[in-house]
Amino acid sequence: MSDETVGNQITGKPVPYRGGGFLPKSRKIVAPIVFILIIAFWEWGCRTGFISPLILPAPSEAFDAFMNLVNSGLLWQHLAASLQRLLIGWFSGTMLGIIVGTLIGLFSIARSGLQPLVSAIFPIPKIALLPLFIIWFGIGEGSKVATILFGTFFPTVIATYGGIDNVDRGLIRMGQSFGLTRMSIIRKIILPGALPAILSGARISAAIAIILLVAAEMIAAEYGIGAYILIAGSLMATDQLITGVAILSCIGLIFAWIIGKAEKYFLKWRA
Amino acid sequence: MSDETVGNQITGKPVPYRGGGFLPKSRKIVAPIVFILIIAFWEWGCRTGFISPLILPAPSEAFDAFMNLVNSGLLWQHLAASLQRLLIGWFSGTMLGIIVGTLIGLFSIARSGLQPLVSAIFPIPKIALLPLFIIWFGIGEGSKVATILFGTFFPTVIATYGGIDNVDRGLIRMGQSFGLTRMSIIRKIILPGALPAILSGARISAAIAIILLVAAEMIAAEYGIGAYILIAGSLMATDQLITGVAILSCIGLIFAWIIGKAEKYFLKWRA
Amino acid sequence: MDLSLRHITHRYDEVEVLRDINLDIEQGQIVCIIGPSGCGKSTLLRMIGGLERPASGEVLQLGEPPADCLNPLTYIFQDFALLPWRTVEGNISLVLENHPLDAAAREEIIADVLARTKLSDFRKAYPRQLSGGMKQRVAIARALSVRPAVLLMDEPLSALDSQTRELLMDDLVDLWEKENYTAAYVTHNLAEAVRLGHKIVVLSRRPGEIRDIVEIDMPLSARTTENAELEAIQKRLWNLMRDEARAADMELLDE
Amino acid sequence: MDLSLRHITHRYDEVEVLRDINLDIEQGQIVCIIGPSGCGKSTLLRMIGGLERPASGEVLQLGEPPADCLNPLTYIFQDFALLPWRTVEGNISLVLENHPLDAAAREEIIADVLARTKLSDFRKAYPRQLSGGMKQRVAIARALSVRPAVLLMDEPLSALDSQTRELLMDDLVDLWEKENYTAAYVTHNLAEAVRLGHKIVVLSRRPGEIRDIVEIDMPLSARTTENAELEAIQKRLWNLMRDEARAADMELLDE
Amino acid sequence: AAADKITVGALRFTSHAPSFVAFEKGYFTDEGLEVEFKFFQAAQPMAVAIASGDVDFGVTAISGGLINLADKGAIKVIGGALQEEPGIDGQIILVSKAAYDEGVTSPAKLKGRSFGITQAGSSFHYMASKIAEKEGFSTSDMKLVSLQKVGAIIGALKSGQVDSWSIVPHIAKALAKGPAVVQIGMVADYIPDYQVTTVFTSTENAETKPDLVKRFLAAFSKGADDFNAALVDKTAGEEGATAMVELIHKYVYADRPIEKAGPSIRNGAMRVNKGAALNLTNVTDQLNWFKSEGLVKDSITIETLVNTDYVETF
Ligand SMILES: Nc1ncnc2c1ncn2[C@@H]1O[C@H](COP(=O)(O)OP(=O)(O)OP(=O)(O)O)[C@@H](O)[C@H]1O
Ligand SMILES: Nc1ncnc2c1ncn2[C@@H]1O[C@H](COP(=O)(O)OP(=O)(O)OP(=O)(O)O)[C@@H](O)[C@H]1O
Ligand SMILES: [Mg+2]
Ligand SMILES: [Mg+2]
Repeated sequence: MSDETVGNQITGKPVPYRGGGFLPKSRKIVAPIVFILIIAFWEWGCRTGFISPLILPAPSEAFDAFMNLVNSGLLWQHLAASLQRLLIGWFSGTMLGIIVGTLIGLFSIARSGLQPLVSAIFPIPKIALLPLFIIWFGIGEGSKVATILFGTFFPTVIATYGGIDNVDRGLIRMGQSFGLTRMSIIRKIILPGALPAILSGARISAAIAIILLVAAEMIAAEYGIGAYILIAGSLMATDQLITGVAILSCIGLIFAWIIGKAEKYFLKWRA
Repeated sequence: MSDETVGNQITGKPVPYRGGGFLPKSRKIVAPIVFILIIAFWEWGCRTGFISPLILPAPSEAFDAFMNLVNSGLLWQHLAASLQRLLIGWFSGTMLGIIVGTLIGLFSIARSGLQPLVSAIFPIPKIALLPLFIIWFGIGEGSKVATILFGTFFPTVIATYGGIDNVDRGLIRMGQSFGLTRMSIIRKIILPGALPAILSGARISAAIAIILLVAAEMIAAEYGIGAYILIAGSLMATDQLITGVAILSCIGLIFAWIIGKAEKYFLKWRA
Repeated sequence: MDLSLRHITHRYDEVEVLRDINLDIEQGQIVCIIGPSGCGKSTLLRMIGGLERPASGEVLQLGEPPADCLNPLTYIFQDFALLPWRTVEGNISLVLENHPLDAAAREEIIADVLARTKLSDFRKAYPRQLSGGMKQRVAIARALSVRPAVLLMDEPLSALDSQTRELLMDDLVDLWEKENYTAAYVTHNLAEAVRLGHKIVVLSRRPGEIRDIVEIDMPLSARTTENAELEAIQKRLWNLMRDEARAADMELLDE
Repeated sequence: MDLSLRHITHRYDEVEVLRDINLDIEQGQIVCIIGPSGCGKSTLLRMIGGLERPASGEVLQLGEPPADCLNPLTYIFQDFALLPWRTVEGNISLVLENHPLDAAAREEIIADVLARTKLSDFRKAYPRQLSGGMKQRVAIARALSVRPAVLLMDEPLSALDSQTRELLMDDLVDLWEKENYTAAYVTHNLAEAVRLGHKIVVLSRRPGEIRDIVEIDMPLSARTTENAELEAIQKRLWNLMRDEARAADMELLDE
Repeated sequence: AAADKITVGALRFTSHAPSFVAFEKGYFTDEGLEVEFKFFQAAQPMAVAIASGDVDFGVTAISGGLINLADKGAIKVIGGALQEEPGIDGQIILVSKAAYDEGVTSPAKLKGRSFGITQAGSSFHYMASKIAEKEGFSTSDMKLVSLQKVGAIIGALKSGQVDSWSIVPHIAKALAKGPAVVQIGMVADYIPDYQVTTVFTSTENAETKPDLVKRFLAAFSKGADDFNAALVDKTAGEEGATAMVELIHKYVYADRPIEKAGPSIRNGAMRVNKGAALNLTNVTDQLNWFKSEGLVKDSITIETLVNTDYVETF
């Protein structure tokens, strides 16, 4: 073999390389650099007057507003109020959503009756319903929590029954073939199988909950990040506005991180 | 074979059936019946005073409000104004989103720099930014379209690069192995492969666009379904409010139907 | 316990899938069912196990299953059907949890079947960590854990690469040598059929009818790879099926 | 055109996958590459086709490919790699569109390869409408359409059921009889290897090294199923590989 | 010369009538101004629109947002519009029936009660503070409930979820006619010279286009005079009043028949200052109140907010 190889060596040319690529990698360090550059440019723009204070406050001003909030102790009051609403609303919306979604996923009656109702109500902008919510749920915590609950309920329902629909029917047949009871099949096969979809639904509903926080706190809220943003908006205090928005962003990132952790924990069986 | 069978026939008992189920079917007729029942009950509740007019107007009142809108010719003005904003905002947001999503899906630089930015900005409630939007984009159509554009841009970006990430790498390697150019691979393999994800992103962004219509028309809008709802809300004219919300719902259903048709057409190659 | 299929006919909506199938599966026998794609083999096996009801005809259990049998008719599936969120032992305990067994008894069964399938070291592994062959071994262990009277296997090896297939086929033969289980074994692979089957049932194209039943008397242990008699049977079966297989392959799947 | 692999060594991060592979693929020969799971067969084939770069060593083209050859090194993949959104003819025209051919010439090539793979009736069908065997026939037609100098096949039959595999193997033999194509053919299946290979390369477990190269002189057309000589070779190969196959199967896939 | 094009921001409220009158009667044209109206749902975006240059002139209550925009150098108050005046129906203090039944029969009893406002720093907030001050308790003794929108407050008041509110007469009177809401006082009794709304423009207009501003104010004042005569002083007779209502109806409550809209328009008529004179004393008081509530920076002076070059001040 090698003799021949040596003999032909002169005429050989390497096979041209034509693979690779199409696998963009995100380099971790780039993101912070981009953020820092953007903020630096923004600060520079504001200092030089290139960006008028009317258009955007300087990041440093927003930071001052944030420090004011911290020093006055108001930050904790706002955060506590908002987090309480978020957690209660989101948790109960998600729980109810999982229950109703499971019913739709399992029973023909529920599917026939509830699914079209859910599809019809889901896209209604909650903000349009605020006046009715005030009448229905009062101006206390009720209507605020209800707004968030309403907003998170529907996507959870849809994610849950979608997840159940996608559970491998083969696994269910397997359960039946081993004589598992209906309850066992639901508990041990269907719900765990739908869990990835439910968790990714939770990710979406958490984002929606935060977005609706601002709407919810339009109703008679004294404290709360949403209320803080609304006051800032009505006073045209753009520094406070930016601060409030940044706080919401952070809450969003933290929620996403927690759900990511939950996914890692509950779905550790995945590849 | 059959002799033996006959001989044993007496001792045989049928194998117990244990399959089936877990395939809820939605019966088409149930949905309209449920809707009609709900509306009938609601109407009955309002007529008998069981539901106070403060809590909810009767469906017939909402229908009267709707007929007023039709007869006064204002419906078309509102619809035209809203549809124009929706279409321009949604279309440009989607197009830009597809472009940026494709860049993130294909290039490491774009992915490193833009992806974290998109993740950070996506969850910011647009409604909180309205005061800034007015300053940035004015009070004309600009800021309204911008609100919708902003809202639809981010989910489209995420859907697009998610779709590109999920394109079977085997197909791309196949393209390379046949010496296809980079452009051919992008045009003929990657984009068609990401199309299902892009279309389902369009479904979501259409829903978001409709939700944001109300927020967008908070800005100095004279005509538009969102403006109509806002005026109704501020006058506590619940009949008009319900009418407006129902119209938005219908727009949502029509959009979803159109996208469904587009999916059927473009994805006819799917099972 | 024997099984007897009597005049089984089935249709899905307008499509007739099976036509008048009569078949006996006797205790201690492996019955292989072969036939072209889409002829209704899987449907037939689902009926034998009670997962589907035939349009007409019936599947009878003749005699009682052994007293210690937890699930007389037990499947092994082509795609393994393991719960990805349970470990190897979790997947086995799943099918025991519904039975009135105390924890110690359950643990004993699990340890026993894992040992018999040489899986004891993989107790805590998740399915994603296992190769295809190992997954199917877990499925076999699970099936054995309920002490089945009849094993129903739907192409249990066809998702595996051919070397693993070879290894698992040896394992199935070894197991049969020890336990003499009864089985209905659906396959496309004629080599498998002649290796494992005491009786080979050849189905025609859809609607599946029994074209032939070939009985092979040679003991399983004697069926090594170089065996002219088996080769001859395999060749005969292939000639019987070749045209139908080709025709089944050339069919458009929808429209 | 021959291919020559010289001192190919490859590693992914810390894992050495291939070690010092030297191999020649001569014109008109089918070289089968066998080895246990994960030993680097697919990696090696990707290197031969220029889809991956070896850490060290090189793959050389000796001599020029025929002048009418559009894509000298052409793959046929295990999973067919058909674009689901293109019809049969669309999938073939995909690989022609990049070449300076006018529409008539393209049409002629397409009609020709469809006829040679007996697919003319399925021109307008989408992949989802086709059985696995038909899909792989489309992939073969696509590969033939670019008039390859060497066909690189990575387990082309292992996603098919065994009857279809049998049929397609016959087709590959017929095709070779007519066209004498050159090929590198990766497989797990020893029966395929002894049926198709002029030269069978046996790789060891990871890191893959060449353990043995078996040359079979018997013409392909003479290799029918009942053939003692081939049986013997197959048995020998299996004995060579059995333990490694078992060990590869028992490995945990991650952690 | 060709007419100067200007954009005037307006709400579809009776209080914006002077602009409508000036437009309809051609007073703007007489001053060589070609006016285009931009209609808003709320005062806040109008202030922002003037800051961003989309709108040239507007009329609205002084709010925290307005002051902050002035502080950013974007807008200036240049004149006065609506004014509380004892003897003329002004803003009315309302309570819910439930609260009334519990004994809240006069503003003095509002201590410890809830009071509806749109947002912190709105005119409602100011009125509540002033009522509290005069009755001898502090703002924090009342529970201020921000509900963002007038409609939301109406709903909350009707359903008894907020106890009290103060609002312009046409809305107040309509509400008080219903069973759920009772009138308990007048804002004029607490802030007798309340400069409810002011005329404002962008700083750029105020400082670089004095001529344009003067012409606008002149036309606006003429409109205001006609409006006062017809609906406030009622010196133009019933005929004049009817004609005025018809004119305003083109802009306000246009979707309701005139029989229904007419009374609301008449009810809403409050005095608009002659010559757009500005009650600087009250505006200063308002500014100081905003500062004391911590809603605007202490460093803001009345000069930052108001440009006194154009109208008479008092
Ligand atoms: N639930 C069902 N509804 C309608 N048709 C079905 C259903 N299940 C199977 N079929 C059809 O019945 C026929 C027989 O299916 P079955 O799966 O039993 O065939 P098979 O012999 O197992 O095929 P394969 O060799 O591909 O596994 C096929 O044509 C299939 O399309
Ligand atoms: N892109 C990659 N990055 C890291 N490791 C890889 C990559 N591709 C393959 N490997 C590893 O390299 C080894 C060889 O892979 P390869 O796919 O070539 O094996 P194979 O012989 O084709 O296996 P099989 O028989 O399962 O197809 C495996 O252990 C695999 O996990
Ligand atoms: Mg089957
Ligand atoms: Mg491989």
